[in-house]
Amino acid sequence: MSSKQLNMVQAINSTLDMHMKEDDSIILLGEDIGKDGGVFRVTEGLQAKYGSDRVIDTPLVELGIVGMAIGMALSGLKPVPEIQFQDFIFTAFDQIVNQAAKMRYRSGGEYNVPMVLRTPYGGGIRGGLYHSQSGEAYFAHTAGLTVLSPSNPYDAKGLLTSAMKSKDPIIFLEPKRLYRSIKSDVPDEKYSIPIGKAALVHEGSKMTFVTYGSMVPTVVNTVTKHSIDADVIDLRTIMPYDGETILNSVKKTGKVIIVHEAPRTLGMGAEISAFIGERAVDYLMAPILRVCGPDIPFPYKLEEYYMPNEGRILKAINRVQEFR
Amino acid sequence: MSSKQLNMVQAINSTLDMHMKEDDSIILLGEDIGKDGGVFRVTEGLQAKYGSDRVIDTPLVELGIVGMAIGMALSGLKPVPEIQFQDFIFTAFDQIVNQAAKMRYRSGGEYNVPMVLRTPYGGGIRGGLYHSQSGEAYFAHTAGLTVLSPSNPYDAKGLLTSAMKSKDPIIFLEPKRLYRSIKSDVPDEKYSIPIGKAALVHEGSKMTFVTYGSMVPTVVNTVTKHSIDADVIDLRTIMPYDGETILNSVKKTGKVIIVHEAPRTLGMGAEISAFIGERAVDYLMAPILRVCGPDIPFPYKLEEYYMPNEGRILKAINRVQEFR
Amino acid sequence: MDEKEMFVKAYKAMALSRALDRKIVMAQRQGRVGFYTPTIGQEALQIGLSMALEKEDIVYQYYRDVPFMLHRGVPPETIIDQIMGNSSDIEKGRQMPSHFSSKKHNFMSIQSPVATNLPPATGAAYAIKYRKKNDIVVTTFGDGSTSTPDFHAAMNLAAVFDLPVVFLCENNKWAISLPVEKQTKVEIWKKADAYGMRGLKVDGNDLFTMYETSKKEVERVRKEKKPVLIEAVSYRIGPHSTSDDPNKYRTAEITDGSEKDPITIAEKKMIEHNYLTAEEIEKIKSDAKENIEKIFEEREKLPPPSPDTMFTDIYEKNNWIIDEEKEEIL
Amino acid sequence: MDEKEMFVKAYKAMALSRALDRKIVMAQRQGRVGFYTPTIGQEALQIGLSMALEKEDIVYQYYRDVPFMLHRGVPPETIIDQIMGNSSDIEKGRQMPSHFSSKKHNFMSIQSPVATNLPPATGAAYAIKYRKKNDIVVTTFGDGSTSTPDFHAAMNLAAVFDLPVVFLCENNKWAISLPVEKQTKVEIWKKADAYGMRGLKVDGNDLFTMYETSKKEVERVRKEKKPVLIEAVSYRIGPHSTSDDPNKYRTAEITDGSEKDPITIAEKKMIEHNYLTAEEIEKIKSDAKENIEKIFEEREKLPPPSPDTMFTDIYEKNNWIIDEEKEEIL
Ligand SMILES: Cc1ncc(C[n+]2csc(CCOP(=O)(O)OP(=O)(O)O)c2C)c(N)n1
Ligand SMILES: Cc1ncc(C[n+]2csc(CCOP(=O)(O)OP(=O)(O)O)c2C)c(N)n1
Ligand SMILES: [Mg+2]
Ligand SMILES: [Mg+2]
Repeated sequence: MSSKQLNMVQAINSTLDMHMKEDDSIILLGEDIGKDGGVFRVTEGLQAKYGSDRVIDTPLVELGIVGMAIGMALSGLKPVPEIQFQDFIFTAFDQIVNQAAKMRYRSGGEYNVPMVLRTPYGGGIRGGLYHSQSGEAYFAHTAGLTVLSPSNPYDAKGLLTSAMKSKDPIIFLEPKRLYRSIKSDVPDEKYSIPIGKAALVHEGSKMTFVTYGSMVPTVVNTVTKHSIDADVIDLRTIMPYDGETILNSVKKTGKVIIVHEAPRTLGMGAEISAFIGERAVDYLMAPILRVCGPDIPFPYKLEEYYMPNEGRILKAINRVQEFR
Repeated sequence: MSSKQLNMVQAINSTLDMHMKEDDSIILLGEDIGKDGGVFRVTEGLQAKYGSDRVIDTPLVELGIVGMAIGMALSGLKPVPEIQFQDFIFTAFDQIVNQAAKMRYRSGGEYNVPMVLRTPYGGGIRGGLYHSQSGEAYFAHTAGLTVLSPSNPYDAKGLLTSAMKSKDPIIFLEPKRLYRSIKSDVPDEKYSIPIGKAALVHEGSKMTFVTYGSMVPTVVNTVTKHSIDADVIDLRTIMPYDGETILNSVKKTGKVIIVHEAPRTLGMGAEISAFIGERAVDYLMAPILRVCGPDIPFPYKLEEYYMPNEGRILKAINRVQEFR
Repeated sequence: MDEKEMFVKAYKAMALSRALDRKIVMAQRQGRVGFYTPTIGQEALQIGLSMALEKEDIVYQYYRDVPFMLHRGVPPETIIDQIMGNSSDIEKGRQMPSHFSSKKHNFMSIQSPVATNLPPATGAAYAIKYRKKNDIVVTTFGDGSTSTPDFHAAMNLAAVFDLPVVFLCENNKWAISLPVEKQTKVEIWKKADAYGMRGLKVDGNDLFTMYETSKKEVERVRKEKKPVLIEAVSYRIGPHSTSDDPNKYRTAEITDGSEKDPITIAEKKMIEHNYLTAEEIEKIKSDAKENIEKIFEEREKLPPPSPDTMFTDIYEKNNWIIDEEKEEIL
Repeated sequence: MDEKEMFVKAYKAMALSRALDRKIVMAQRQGRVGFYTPTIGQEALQIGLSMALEKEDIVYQYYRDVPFMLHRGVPPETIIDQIMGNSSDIEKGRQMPSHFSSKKHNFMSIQSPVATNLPPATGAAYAIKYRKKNDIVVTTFGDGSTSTPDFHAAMNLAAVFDLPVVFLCENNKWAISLPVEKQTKVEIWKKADAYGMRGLKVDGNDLFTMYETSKKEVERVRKEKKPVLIEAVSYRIGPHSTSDDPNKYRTAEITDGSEKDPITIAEKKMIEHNYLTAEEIEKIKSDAKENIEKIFEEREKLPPPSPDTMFTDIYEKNNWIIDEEKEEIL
């Protein structure tokens, strides 16, 4: 089996390419994705290869991009809309929440919306308030949506392949901070990572980390560097999250730290914590801690204070270790 | 002190009237709020009294209603936009999340948006998918917003009065199910209920209910009817929620049930539960339970199955009672 | 089908939908129906356009399009089942009345947020063009809907990408309580100019005019693969919905409705063209009424959907969260 | 101020903003600045309009309006402080470069989501009208921004409520990589028709024309309390931003920039009108360059904001959640 060392941009690009080659119902649409190849170069070369009918440079209207994609999906195509930055998705929020997410239900199952909405999210590029947001909770709170986020190039390919097979709308969140910062060995052939299954990316017995997306390397590096005897769970699928894997680990370790970039209040950490508080309260040997972005807009100059880092994770480790 | 028996529609109407009389910077705007008096009659009579310059019938554009209100607020007026149903707010979501909520921060404090956005929310009128949503979590997850929801006419007046004094954007969620179903004694004069303070609407020692809005009467009635020895906390302010009152009660009772209509996953119950799991885990004598709307769109015909009711609350009570 | 047959069919659909409308409004007053948005006054413009369409054409309709649906072959039973939200409802009783769906007839599923059906309509048209098919897409909406973000997005996309879409604005002069003059300062058909799209106005109360215009426009859209905005001028004779009280905001501009009523106008012309006699017309009307009565009584007896239907169709397959919630609730 | 003084002031602002633009672009290449959206080519249209405004008029500007701000009296220090995000930045280093704010000069705070400044501009105009004041509101945006929902909402509201708003579309022909011909099928000024608003096109590269037109239009808006859409035609000479590589999507339509460069055009006219000599022009340019160099070196030395500034201004007063998070983080 041949494979290549790819970064996440390359992995997503080649995965899109692979699927488009096989299936002419796949249509990419978004701002600057064609000639320009996307502001992060994720779609580079695809318009040249598949034509401007299949890789569409759209006018500046997120609502239209998503709305149009919904109609394509309802008519048998497989649209892959891109929102240039997740921060700009809110002008299309009604189409996502009230149309795409509710179409199958409201039509009694007559209609469904197989669309893969891709968008870069999170901090790490000094983008300030409007090029750094992590809005996964808005989507995960919306019944009818499936929310994925890879933490490495290998998973990006596998998750995107699952997304392409889905018959329902997928919100595919790409942690832009990891676009080029890590490489992994990505097999040339097709493979998929099942939706709804987390990965145990580090094994241990004393505590459980639950994280995803951009924070996975941060957590794993911290745990490795300080030889922490911990499970690290990479959710991969944010919604529906893998309750079983979380529960198995928590029952083993009794201690939980949840790490994400999104604001703490009503971020995914809230749901994971509540999930544990509902079914494993008698296994808990420490408070369930959340290490998250604070509940403030994302600042430009001081962004390193915003995103969870080694120091803050260590503080949380110390706090749960003190408990017994 | 004179007072009147009012329902919530009357209480809000008379509170708006009271403030408008005193302060000519208050401007109401929205669809059908003027001549028609609002589809729920909340603004009835106000256009006749204050003119169509102060009670504005707008074109059909939520994004414009909110956006225009933001500009009014920035120019020294006190706008009170109405969104006819909270379900329709998503077309204005970017203006709320990216503009109103972030204005003070992004301008370094130069600008702020004192606006009170009113909107009816929740089920109970057989409104189906698009006239029944409870979207409070979307707003509570957004730094910069303050989210209020009264559970009775008295609180409606007191909270609205606090909202009118706020220098920041308020999302004022009116549980439409309670608009006319309950009355309370509402004093004629002005009074305010502080933002961020919950009410203990039923006192007990064996378990703690945390709830708000439309579910308050349901929980209180269940607890009273079955003589449950429970604290019932009515949040009143959803964001920032009153952590202290919750914590005091939980430390006393050791058992918690959170009740709301909004979908369970990442609903306010998740945050409250996580909050408790973080700071009172050693007081807990039972799992933290959530009795919520399910993670599905809101159905029309079967709506009574969607909203938490006595039966489901009793089941939760039994579950926590079994634990010791 | 010759012209005569075609118009007779159209007239029958008008009569049927008027009978259905009357019945539902009455049933709502009697507490037998939860809610409804009357379609009275908008029959001619919908059916006139419908006459010009092919079966394969796709319609992204809105909540006031019962006449359109009936004419295009959706059985009254389907309409009533949706209104009742009963166990036979295609949508499984999930949506409020007036939010229909019928894939079989290429009608899409109706949402409440107004005009949000327009951007998806452009996507459907894109798919048609991409697949080199000959179908067109029709999307309908009211005058108030022209103020929405979705209208703007869809109009521009359809124009920029040369998509085969008929935008039918059913200008009934009101958006709940707001008269169209306060909605916008220009005539609606002129808005097409802002997008480089063809736009025109037509008397939506006259079935014959509406059909002639639609036929020409539909042909053009089909051939040239370019969109058009048709403003069909009409009047909302009834209230906005059964929850609405128009006395709050408008005086009775139409005294008895007979003057502008599209059915009255159609009847005159049907007789003029010798398509129908006055007796035949009376018969069609009374048949329609009887038919609707019968169907309504019948469908009213159907039970509501069983509670477990509430927990399907959120996704292709339920996730564990929904399964768990279902178990807790049922 | 007489005409000459006025134009000299305008020309000086053009020269200053060009010098600043060059400096920041260079500094970005050297890694001394994080990001920037060059304004080269759009000086005349912004300053021409600015010349026609009063101090009290309110501007809802967008990210490419540095010349506008400089002309209206915002010191280059303020601009550079924002770009550096230093401890003197009004916005406390919170926003990306190019997202300015200056209440003192009646400039609002700039957001990234394009055109979302437009609906608030209508609200500001409403406040003016409600308070019976004589000010007007200007809001600026690019050609790409005309496709957004916010453009549509704001245009219709301004028209319907007769609000004193100048909508200035800075048509630089590109929205990142999309040429304006693919953004929309019509000329932008014609979009005003869809709202019953006055619309016009003007050569945005000519300071003198731009001023004449603006003066007339601003007067009309102020007097009649009715909005106008001005399409100022120009060209984005530089890249979209310092992160953008235009070679990916456009060939060099402007060979050396000298032909359409608004500064070159202004200089010719300044000399023709005997407002400035060639020597004076050179002096203004070299002074501007020197001035900017000096200021930049100076401001670059300022420290970043202290970390605790990150935790203020979310609300008038922090709630307990933010206080707690602050403590955990700092
Ligand atoms: C986005 C949105 N805002 C508000 C409403 C509430 N509402 C329902 S219908 C309607 C008026 C629509 O008027 P128009 O488009 O003219 O259609 P008509 O009902 O007259 O046929 C309004 C305001 C809605 N459904 N969606
Ligand atoms: C809602 C939104 N979508 C996308 C972007 C990304 N973006 C930034 S500027 C820009 C192009 C804007 O073009 P135009 O309006 O013509 O202004 P110009 O930059 O040419 O001055 C885009 C797509 C954004 N900022 N906001
Ligand atoms: Mg109408
Ligand atoms: Mg441009």
